[in-house]
Formats: sequence, C-alpha cells, structure tokens
Amino acid sequence: MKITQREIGNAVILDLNGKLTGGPDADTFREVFKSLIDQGKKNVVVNLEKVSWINSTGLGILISGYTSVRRAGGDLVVMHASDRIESILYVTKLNLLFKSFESEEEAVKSFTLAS
Amino acid sequence: MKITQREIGNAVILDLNGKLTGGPDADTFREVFKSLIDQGKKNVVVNLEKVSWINSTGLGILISGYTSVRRAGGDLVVMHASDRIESILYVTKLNLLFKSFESEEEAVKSFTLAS
Amino acid sequence: MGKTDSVEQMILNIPSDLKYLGAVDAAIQDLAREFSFSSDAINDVSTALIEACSNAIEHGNRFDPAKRVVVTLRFNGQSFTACVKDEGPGFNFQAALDEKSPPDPMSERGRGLMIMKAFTDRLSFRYADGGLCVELAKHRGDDGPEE
Amino acid sequence: MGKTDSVEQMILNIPSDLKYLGAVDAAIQDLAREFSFSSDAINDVSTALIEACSNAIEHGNRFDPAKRVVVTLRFNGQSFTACVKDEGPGFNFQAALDEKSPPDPMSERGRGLMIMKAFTDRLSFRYADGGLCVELAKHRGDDGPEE
Ligand SMILES: Nc1ncnc2c1ncn2[C@@H]1O[C@H](COP(=O)(O)OP(=O)(O)O)[C@@H](O)[C@H]1O
Ligand SMILES: Nc1ncnc2c1ncn2[C@@H]1O[C@H](COP(=O)(O)OP(=O)(O)O)[C@@H](O)[C@H]1O
Repeated sequence: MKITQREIGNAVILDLNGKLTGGPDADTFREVFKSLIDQGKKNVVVNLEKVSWINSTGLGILISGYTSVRRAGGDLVVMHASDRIESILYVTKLNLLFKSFESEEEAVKSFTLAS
Repeated sequence: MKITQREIGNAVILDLNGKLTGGPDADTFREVFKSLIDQGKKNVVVNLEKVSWINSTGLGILISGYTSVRRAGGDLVVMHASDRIESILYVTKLNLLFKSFESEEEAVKSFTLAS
Repeated sequence: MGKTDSVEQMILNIPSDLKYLGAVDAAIQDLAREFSFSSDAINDVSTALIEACSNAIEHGNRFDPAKRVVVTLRFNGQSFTACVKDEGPGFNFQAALDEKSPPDPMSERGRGLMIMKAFTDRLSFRYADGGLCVELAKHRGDDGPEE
Repeated sequence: MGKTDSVEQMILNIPSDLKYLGAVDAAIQDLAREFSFSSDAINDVSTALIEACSNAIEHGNRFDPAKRVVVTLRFNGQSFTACVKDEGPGFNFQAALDEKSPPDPMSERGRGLMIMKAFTDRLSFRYADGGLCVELAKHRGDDGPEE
C-alpha cells in the first residue's frame, strides 16, 4: 500500500493506494500518524478511493489511526469508500466511529463544524 | 461476452463487453455478422473498449468477421483497443489487416474515405 | 456434458503470505461475475473469502513460509461454496461462532468472524487433513434482497 | 525468513473450461503488480499465460470436463516463471517452435505459439506426470527496454 499526504486548510488528506491488509502496512500507517501528531496535525481524512479492498486487520489499522488522533484532540474521517468497503464499515458498525464522506469538500468541512 | 449493436451513418458499431476467447462467443459473433450481411450492412466497427482481454481464438473470431464483410465488399475496423490488445494485434501483424482507431469518429469516417 | 460438483471447482494454493490475497480476491471476483452473481453478492463473497484466507495465513499458519493455504471454490447454478484450509492447530470455533456480542468499538482486532458471518449465508468449520477448514456458502443473489 | 523457490509459488487448478481463464488472468495480473512488474510486463505475462491455458484446455484436454489444467506461478526478485500442465497427449512442439513463417494472414487459427514466443523471454515444453507442461519465463521489465 502506498500513502501520499497533502493538506487542505486544517485537514491532512492521506491518499491510500492498494489494499489495506495489515502486515507491513500497519507499521507504515502508525509511523505516518505518529509524525502527524508530533507536528500537531490531528484532523485526518483517509481517502479510500484507490483502495480496492480491506480486511479486518486493515480495519484495525484505521482504528489505530482514529485512536491516536482522537487522543490528540482531533478526528479521523474517511472518504470515497467503495460500496464494498462501505458495507464492511456498516456490518462492523465502524460507520458509527468514523464518518464516511462522498466528497472531499464535505470531509474537510466536517472538522470546522466539529471544532 | 455481450454484443450490442448500433448504427452511425453507414457504419454498424458492435460494442463488445467481456473477454473474447472463442467457444460460444465464436458462434454468437458469426450469427451477428451473417445477419448484418443479409441486411446489406457491411461496414463494421468493433468497439473493444470493454474487452478486458483476447486470446488467439478471439483473434480468429475477429478475422472471421473481417473475412465475411470483405467478401460482401465492406470492411471491419476496431476501436478503443487497450494497450494489451494493441500489442497482440501488432505481434500477430493483424494491425495490417484491420485498422485500429482511437476515436469513434475516425473509425466511422474510415469507411467514407475508402468507398 | 455431464458435470459433477467436483468438476466445477477451482483450487488456489498459496503461501502463508498476505501478498497473495489480492490474487485470490481477483480470481473469486472474476469467477463470480462469470457465474452471473449480483454485484452485491460478488462483493460479499470476496470479502468473506479474503477474511478466511487472512485468518488462515495469520492464525492458522502463523505466516510460516513452509505452510500453505488451499482455497477451493465451487460454483453451481445458484450458489457458491468455498473451503479455506490451513495447516494450523485450529481453535475453539464453536465458542467463537456462538459469540453474540460485537468486539469493543475501539478494539483493533476481533472482527474477522463477524465479517464472515455477515457476508455469507452459511459459515462452518471442520478439521481435515491436519488443518482447519473454514467453509463459506453464499447464494448468487439475483432473486432476493441483499442484506 | 528464508525463502526458497517452492515457497514463492501459487498454484491454480482449473477445469477444462474457458470460463475459468478470466480468474487465472485476474490472479496473474494482481500478483505481477504485487511483485512490481512494469505494466508492459504484466500485460505480456498475462497474454502468454492465457494463451498457454487456452491451448491446454482446447488441444491438451479437449474440453474434457474430467481433466484439469494446473498452473504454477513462481515469482522471484527479477522474474516470473509459469508452468501450465494439461492431461493430454502433447504434440510435436519442437517442429512448432522451429516454425519461422507466420500463419496465413486470413487464417483464423495458428497464432497461439507465436504469441507465447513474442510475449515471453523463454518458452519451452516438456512431458511430466502424464501430460504436457508448457514453461514460460519473463523478466520483470523495469530496467530494460520492452520488446
Ligand atoms: N484459521 C484459524 N486458525 C486458528 N485460529 C483462528 C483461525 N481463525 C480465527 N482464529 C482465532 O479466532 C480469533 C478471532 O478471529 P477474528 O474474528 O478473525 O479476529 P482477529 O483475526 O482480528 O483476531 C483469532 O484471534 C484466532 O485466535
Ligand atoms: N497443450 C497442447 N496439447 C496438444 N497440442 C497442442 C497444445 N498446444 C498446442 N498444440 C498444437 O499446436 C498447434 C498450434 O497451436 P497454436 O499456435 O496455439 O494455434 P491454434 O491453437 O490456433 O491451433 C495446435 O493446433 C495444436 O495442434
């Protein structure tokens, strides 16, 4: 899995590319979040547009990111999840944990409204 | 493989969807061409946009279509072939037999220029 | 052409390495499409199968490069069944299947079986050939509402 | 984690039915991407492999539903090799490999071996376990010009 990082306003957008399955991905993800929080960046949008699929270990990776930004007083939301990923979030009730947006604009705006 | 048929000017466009591999596809294809020629329609554009791949038996199917329209005084061209399919046409030199176009407009125009 | 159940099956044999999950996913998706599964049903079987394979690699074979995961996919007119076999010691699957309460929302693990249950019509476990075999079944989903 | 050649392999076992070719194609494409093959090399190995499988189903097993095609895919750092095994009687492959003249342009058949040769770096045949095995090899293609 590849992760590229960009910023819009007070939000950091992580564009993921590949499959989210645990293993080495988990470490990469944890490091990215650690470094973001060290820099005081705590509002994160995870862009799942180019994520073809995810397994339950991949969900765990998202939850670990969520936990670390929440602890720092921020939030994590996802955007552009495929139908397949949406249905996994729904079944595991993780849609109650992190909000899922269809547009980047809405996703970024969600932080302003919350704070 | 699914085939849908439409017409633009004096050209018939066959939109293929699936994989072109011989077997039952060969019969379907032959019937479509027979019925086209019976109706005097002999300028055919085969749209490969939704064809994910093709094997050598699939090439044979295209050649059989080509042979029947040529015999009737028409022509067969292809359009929207993927890089993968283009390279197969190139390696087998079938690019010398049927012209390959990137746009529908050019493909349709090719018949007017030839006649 | 007489076709028996054993004829209409594809077997995928992979190392205990997550790198191979994508190939399994790609194969099941193409096959389910070929057998006219609805797109919801295609997503569901792929998700459940990948989850079973992930567990076989991680918990069953513990990423041991010498151990294999064998996935048998069977399609018939209306439904799909799969068996995912590892070379591990197994676990108390009955307790896990009976478990009704979802994991703590903040827990990073423990959602695999829940996902497999949700995305299949039937889920069972048995021991076979020195390993655990997870069996999944799913209807093709064109003549009933999807969950 | 010591890895030997036999470890890094995936085996696909399919019936003698063209319906299963798409699943093989999807699997090899995903795996080649996973092993960082260039997109040209991915297309090339997929095309060559599908051609070998088509021949195994059609000429080797003559669509006999009781016969299987076994595809073994092996990746190492730089290259990919595959073996496609059928249960048929084989053919005079040496004559076919030596054949230099392309088929008549209007012929509907006879381009399979030509395609396999063009899209691989190495192509060979041998008899094994009561069937013919076609072996293909291809470099990963990032540090050299594509053909
Ligand atoms: N194939 C298997 N072999 C051995 N144990 C397994 C297997 N599949 C699941 N388990 C056990 O069941 C537990 C729950 O699995 P699961 O719901 O998928 O969550 P997770 O994989 O996140 O732990 C695992 O932690 C493991 O102990
Ligand atoms: N696996 C195989 N088993 C038996 N014969 C084969 C096999 N593969 C190829 N052949 C023989 O070689 C010939 C040429 O094959 P090919 O170049 O792929 O063209 P085509 O499949 O269109 O005939 C086939 O017609 C067949 O006689």
